[in-house]
Amino acid sequence: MSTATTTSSTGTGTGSDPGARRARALDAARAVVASHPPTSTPRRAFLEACFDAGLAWVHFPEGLGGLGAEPGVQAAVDEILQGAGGPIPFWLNPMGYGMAAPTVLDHGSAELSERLLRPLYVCDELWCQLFSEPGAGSDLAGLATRAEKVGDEWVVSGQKVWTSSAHLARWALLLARTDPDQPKHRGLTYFVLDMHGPGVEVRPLRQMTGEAEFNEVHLTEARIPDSHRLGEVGEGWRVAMTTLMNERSAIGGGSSVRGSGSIGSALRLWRSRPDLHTPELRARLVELFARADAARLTGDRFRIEQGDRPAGAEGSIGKLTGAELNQEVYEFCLDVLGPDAALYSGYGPPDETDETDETGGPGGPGGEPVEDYGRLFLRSRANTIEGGTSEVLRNILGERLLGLPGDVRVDTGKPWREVPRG
Amino acid sequence: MSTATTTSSTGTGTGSDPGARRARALDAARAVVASHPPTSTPRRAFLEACFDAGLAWVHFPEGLGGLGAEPGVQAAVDEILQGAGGPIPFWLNPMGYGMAAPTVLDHGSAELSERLLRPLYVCDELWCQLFSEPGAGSDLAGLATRAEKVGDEWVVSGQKVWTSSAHLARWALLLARTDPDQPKHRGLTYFVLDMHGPGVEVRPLRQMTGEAEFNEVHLTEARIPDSHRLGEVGEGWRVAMTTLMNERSAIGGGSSVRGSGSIGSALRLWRSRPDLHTPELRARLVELFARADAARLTGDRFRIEQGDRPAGAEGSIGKLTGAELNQEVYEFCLDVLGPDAALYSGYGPPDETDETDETGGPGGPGGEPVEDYGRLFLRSRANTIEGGTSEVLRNILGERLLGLPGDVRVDTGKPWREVPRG
Amino acid sequence: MEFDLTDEQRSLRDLARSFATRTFDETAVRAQLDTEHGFDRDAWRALGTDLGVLGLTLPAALGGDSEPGAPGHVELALLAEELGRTLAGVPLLGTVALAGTALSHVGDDPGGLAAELVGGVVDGGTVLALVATDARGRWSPDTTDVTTDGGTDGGTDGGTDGGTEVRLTGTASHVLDAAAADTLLVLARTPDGPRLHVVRAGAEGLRTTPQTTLDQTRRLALVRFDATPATPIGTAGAAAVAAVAAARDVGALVLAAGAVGAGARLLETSVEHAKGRLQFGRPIGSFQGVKHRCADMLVAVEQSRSVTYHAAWTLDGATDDDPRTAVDLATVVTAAAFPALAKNTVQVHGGIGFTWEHPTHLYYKRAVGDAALLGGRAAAVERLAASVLDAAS
Amino acid sequence: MEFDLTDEQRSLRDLARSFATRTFDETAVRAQLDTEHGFDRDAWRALGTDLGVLGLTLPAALGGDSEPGAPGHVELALLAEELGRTLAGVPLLGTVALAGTALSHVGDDPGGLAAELVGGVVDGGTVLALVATDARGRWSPDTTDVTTDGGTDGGTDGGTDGGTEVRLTGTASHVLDAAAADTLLVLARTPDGPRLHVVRAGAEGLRTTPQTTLDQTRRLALVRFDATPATPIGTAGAAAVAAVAAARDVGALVLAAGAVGAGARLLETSVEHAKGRLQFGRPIGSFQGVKHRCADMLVAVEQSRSVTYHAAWTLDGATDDDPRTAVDLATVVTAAAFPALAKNTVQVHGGIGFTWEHPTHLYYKRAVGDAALLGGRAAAVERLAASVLDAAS
Repeated sequence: MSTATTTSSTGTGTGSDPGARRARALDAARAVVASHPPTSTPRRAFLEACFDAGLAWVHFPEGLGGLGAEPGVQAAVDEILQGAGGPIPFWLNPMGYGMAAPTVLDHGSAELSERLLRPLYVCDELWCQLFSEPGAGSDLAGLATRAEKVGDEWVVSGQKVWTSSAHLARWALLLARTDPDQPKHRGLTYFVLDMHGPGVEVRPLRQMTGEAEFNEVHLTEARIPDSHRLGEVGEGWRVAMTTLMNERSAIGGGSSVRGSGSIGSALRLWRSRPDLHTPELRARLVELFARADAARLTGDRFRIEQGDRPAGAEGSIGKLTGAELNQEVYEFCLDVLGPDAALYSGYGPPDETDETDETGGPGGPGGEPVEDYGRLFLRSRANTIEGGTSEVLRNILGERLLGLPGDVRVDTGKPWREVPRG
Repeated sequence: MSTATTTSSTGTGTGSDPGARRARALDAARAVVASHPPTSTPRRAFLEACFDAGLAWVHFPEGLGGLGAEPGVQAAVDEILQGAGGPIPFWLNPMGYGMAAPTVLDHGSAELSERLLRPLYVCDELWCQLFSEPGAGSDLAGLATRAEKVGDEWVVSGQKVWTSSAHLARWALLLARTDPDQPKHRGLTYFVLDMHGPGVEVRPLRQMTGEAEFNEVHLTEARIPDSHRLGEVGEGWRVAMTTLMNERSAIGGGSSVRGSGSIGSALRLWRSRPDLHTPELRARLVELFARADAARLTGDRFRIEQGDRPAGAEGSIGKLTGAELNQEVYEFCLDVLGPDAALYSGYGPPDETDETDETGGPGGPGGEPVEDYGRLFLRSRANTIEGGTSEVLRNILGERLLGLPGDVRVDTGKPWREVPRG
Repeated sequence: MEFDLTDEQRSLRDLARSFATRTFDETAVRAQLDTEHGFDRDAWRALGTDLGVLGLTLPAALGGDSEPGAPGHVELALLAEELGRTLAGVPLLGTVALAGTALSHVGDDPGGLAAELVGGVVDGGTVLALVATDARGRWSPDTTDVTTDGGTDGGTDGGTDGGTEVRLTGTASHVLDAAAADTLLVLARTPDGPRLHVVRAGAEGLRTTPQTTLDQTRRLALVRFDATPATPIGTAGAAAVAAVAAARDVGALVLAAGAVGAGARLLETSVEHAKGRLQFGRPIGSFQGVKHRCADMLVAVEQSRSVTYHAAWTLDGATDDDPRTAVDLATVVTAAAFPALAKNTVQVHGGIGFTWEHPTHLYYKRAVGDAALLGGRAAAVERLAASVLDAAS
Repeated sequence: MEFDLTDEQRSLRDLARSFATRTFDETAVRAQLDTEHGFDRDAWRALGTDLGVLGLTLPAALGGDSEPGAPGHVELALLAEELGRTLAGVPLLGTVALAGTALSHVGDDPGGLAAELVGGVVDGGTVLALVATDARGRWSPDTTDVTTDGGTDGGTDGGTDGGTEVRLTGTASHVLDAAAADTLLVLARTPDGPRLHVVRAGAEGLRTTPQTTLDQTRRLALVRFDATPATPIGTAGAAAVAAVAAARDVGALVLAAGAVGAGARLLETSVEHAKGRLQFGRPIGSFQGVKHRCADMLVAVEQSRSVTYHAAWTLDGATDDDPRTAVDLATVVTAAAFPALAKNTVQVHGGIGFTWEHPTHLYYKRAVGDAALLGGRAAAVERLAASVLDAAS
């Protein structure tokens, strides 16, 4: 499962029993909150204290941000840290915290973990993900970015797209093709790319909202030391799947607070504008509310039923329904606004520094409401595409959860270079 | 296009110009109405007079129910005949009038047309269609009923299903496999089967409404003279496609009267039960009305734009939208009825003589309203399956009208007997 | 913790599934379609005496198993889900959820009538019907068309004298299991407001006329009272209305849970068919047109289950949510999902799914029939809207 | 006969398509996004003088081409459809359909003002704006927030004295093309009821403030009048309200027809992409998930076209239907279909369809913006319901 030098990420750290490890983690959290009150401590110092106390990812090994506890303990730790006013690390460095960290730990060398995890957690170094390409969207495994081994380095050329935060990131998770003569899934390898190295060019990608929340990344003979490879050569797909499953689960997990997310945005609009109420709109809103709450409760239920087991394809249910619901909710908001739906807050020039919630839902990193309905409406249009199109997700549900047969494939077993692309 | 002995069905009969042929047909219709006033003439005598005057299908040759006029003239003739109170022949013998007659004329011998068309039109002999099989629904061309040539006869065995009026019909249009070693479309042949012959067993097929509107037909070494073959051996699929296109066009053509069909049924319910009105139901009904009217006007527009050209895949739009609309309209009706939606008019014992509108819409042959909402509701469930499932129809629209590529096929070119079935 | 089933709850679910699967295979279910009352008294008795699961939500004080610390709604939902899977012919909804809950809320029971009736329910010996619809079948406890004799001209004996016989006159339609019931629990208007009354089957002036139902697995009847002797039970007025509303909530939970079980079964049937049915030389489930439909069905089942369990846990007091809101949410979601699941099952099956011989129509009719009971989805939507949209917040 | 285009109508359509395709390729359309008024005056003039298609529905008596026997709404719809295909930047909606139609209905025109304005419209030299929204942008001719001086304290000079200058005060928001217009046609409250007034651009006390629109191809502005000189036109009261309602009908026809053209173009783009884009080694259009979506788009386009043409033929008096009902039907269908077509186009294209560089967002925003104009779809639904459901029948 992991390379020879890797420490396992499952919590078996200290030899003590799970209860003791849990108690120890909670004590550590209380101690950090006492010694570094988050409301009066600079964010970086607070995060350093958390990392050094093993509270970054409690199931990681000691010294690498963890305590070797069970993954389920994290929720209780976060409750203490965030309850005292600490930040939500995921939102500070989403690709880093949720995806890069476990992948580096599980598939990289111990040295690499040592080098990367602390700066990642304390946000000295942000992360991005270089997966999608103009020619490889739903068919991610068909990607064409080429990595060739030259001596102890990999030389990488190609174009990536839909990269959030590429202009801010120091490191990227990169999936590249190392053997075009293998069938597509088998010729891929997973790397950590230094975004500040030569041959890496980031261009903002303007979207229909007028903003440039994503980037294109052009790689021209960019170089990666072999020590920054995650997993074996040709094993990139398997490594990436773990990562993606975590992403979908994060997007689709939803909130357990009733009336948060896009439906909360609609409810606030509804309550603030009684002059716009009609029976038809009221009927639509309550149906949307019911769907949102059903999705919320389903997320809660899956989380509880899942317990400490790794996220499965169930996460796709939340992603699928959340995306479609978001769109309908913001359509509803525009219908409520009536003539004002024709107005917009401004397309302006492309703003490279803009950062919004990945899900298109309202709420920045701190959860504060952003009630720009026109923009949220336009932004939601991507929800059924990003992080897996709804078509792909329905295939996943049908095939992985229900066991239905796959689509008839024309590319199975064919060397990648012989499969038509375009 | 037709067998050697066939008279073409396009109107070039008398050598006169189209205007003269039209005038002659209208004169003939007025004369029949005068000599055989439909309100006081027995139906059979009236139909005989029409047939003999060439008014059955005006574009058919003289002597076979036609006058060699343009097909478009039929509408004007029907207006005269039906305006005076004459019956609507299509509803008296739907498979016969709309499908068997043109197929027999185009693909059968002159003798066969002589034998079959007049009894068909005057309803001495009803017709049914033996196409679908338990193992061949959407994939009609995969059918397994086998016809083998023995001397000058074909010996047919197999099972057909979803046959309307099989228990009343004298003749059937039959599609059977004559060469299992050919790819599926190329091994089929089209026949006229005598339903009164040996080896033909009709069993009622009870449906969820409690009625048995359809039948299963079991064929056990039934015999068909080769002279009852329509088209060449192995050409059955091509012949059948013409027939099916006519069927879908007939189902999907819809009515050009605003507020007829299922939406009319809903409007009557609405008007008769003001006590059940709510704003939500009103909003739903007007949306349904708009969809129904859009479908109606689309049918009208296609008919007019099509003119005398043969029906194309456009007919599938009407079938698709009409079927889905019917279902939603009757769901609406049940929602209007509230607690009474839980009641039913009775499942009774299977009633073999029951006959209802093929489309599941209200209105018997004469168009009289049948406002049994529970039954209409249940019946409408089949609308998206019968005459082409909505999935098949969307494929047809995508592939034939939009030119999108076909589904990936695993059976192309394979001998039928090697293709998995089940 | 919400959604975290205890081992006991899992065992109960397994027991219920095993019972339902064994007792109500398709042949047994179909056999009930042609019986007078549409359900199986022996199975009912077995649920009560052998399995002992009919008192889950009925108060221990009246002979049931429900205690303040273990109210039993999660257990009831699990039972109803498993019985719903097979369309098991038993009067759980009418007898336990509706009449049983109403009896649990009557309060003072000096004559021991409630305890007597609940006792009969718990051992599966008794079938009850709650009469709370009006003459047109509308679930409307405030406007019942049944009155006590004397009507509105006022009696002077107050409203709490359990045991004094009165006479009922009037009509109620669409009454679940009324023809089969041994005892009817009737909401009637009295000079002191609405009040529950106990009427014995066969009582003088009582006429029950079975109605033909779309869903043959649940029977409704028109009930006419003509100076029918009845025993008042519980207090009149708001308390009686609240008892009936509580009954409706538990009834709605049972409907929702039944929808979850039935919906899950429909999904299984559809997936099985989509895997095994070949057209164009391949399983139809390999076409996205079918596959994506099944995926949507999966979503519908899972969301139905979530809101239903949430309603159960909330009725048990284990969440911060308002119980009625949680139940209405469950109704709103499941009363849309269940018919959609049944429709999609027909569509995935094609023509065979439209036949009488195939079981799908039984589920479809159950879905449609259920949606018309207890005020229907529309009333739940309206209450939910009032609760979450109209309330200040 | 309805739906049977004459050769002349076909020629007009071909002419319009050729003009729109030539003049408004994507570069030209995008160039307009950054201009002050969002459209191209030269193209407008060309439509008037070179193509001669701006007077199709304007009465011959005022210098247009519309005659009782040939009212021209079918032709206008065909023109609007072709201009809609390319999102052509021309003020057809505001100048011809709204202001032009209102001018055509003012009745008596003793001062020749209507004829003068229509003449300018017909040759493409003039841009007009009809001001019939209130201060919050609602299309509400009955409650305009603009009044003549004297307000409601009553004048004695009657309501038909065209030519006498008055002063207007008040605010109207979301006024189409108000910033670009040479002349505003303003519905204002007078002592005799609502009445139309002519206000020249640059008039004293007139302030137009451009609003930032979601759809950058149609510009709206906030218009403030502060004792602004204006010339009354037409009679006050019901006639003026009827003129504005007629304008709304023709405006809605133009919106619907534009939706048909734009929707057809979106379908073409989607089909093209679905044929050419390969994923998993095959065109994505070979997956039913994409193919069936395209099929539904086809249905939406064809039904949109049917209801729109029907509205046009009905406005021309060629059907038995009620014109306003036919127009409302067209709005109800197209104002749902057009946004759906745009959404589906984004989805079929995947990420690229979400980018600024791809043209789809321009269509999407047009669809959304159009749905908010002229009272929006909701008002049309309400009128349609009143017409077909509430009317005795």
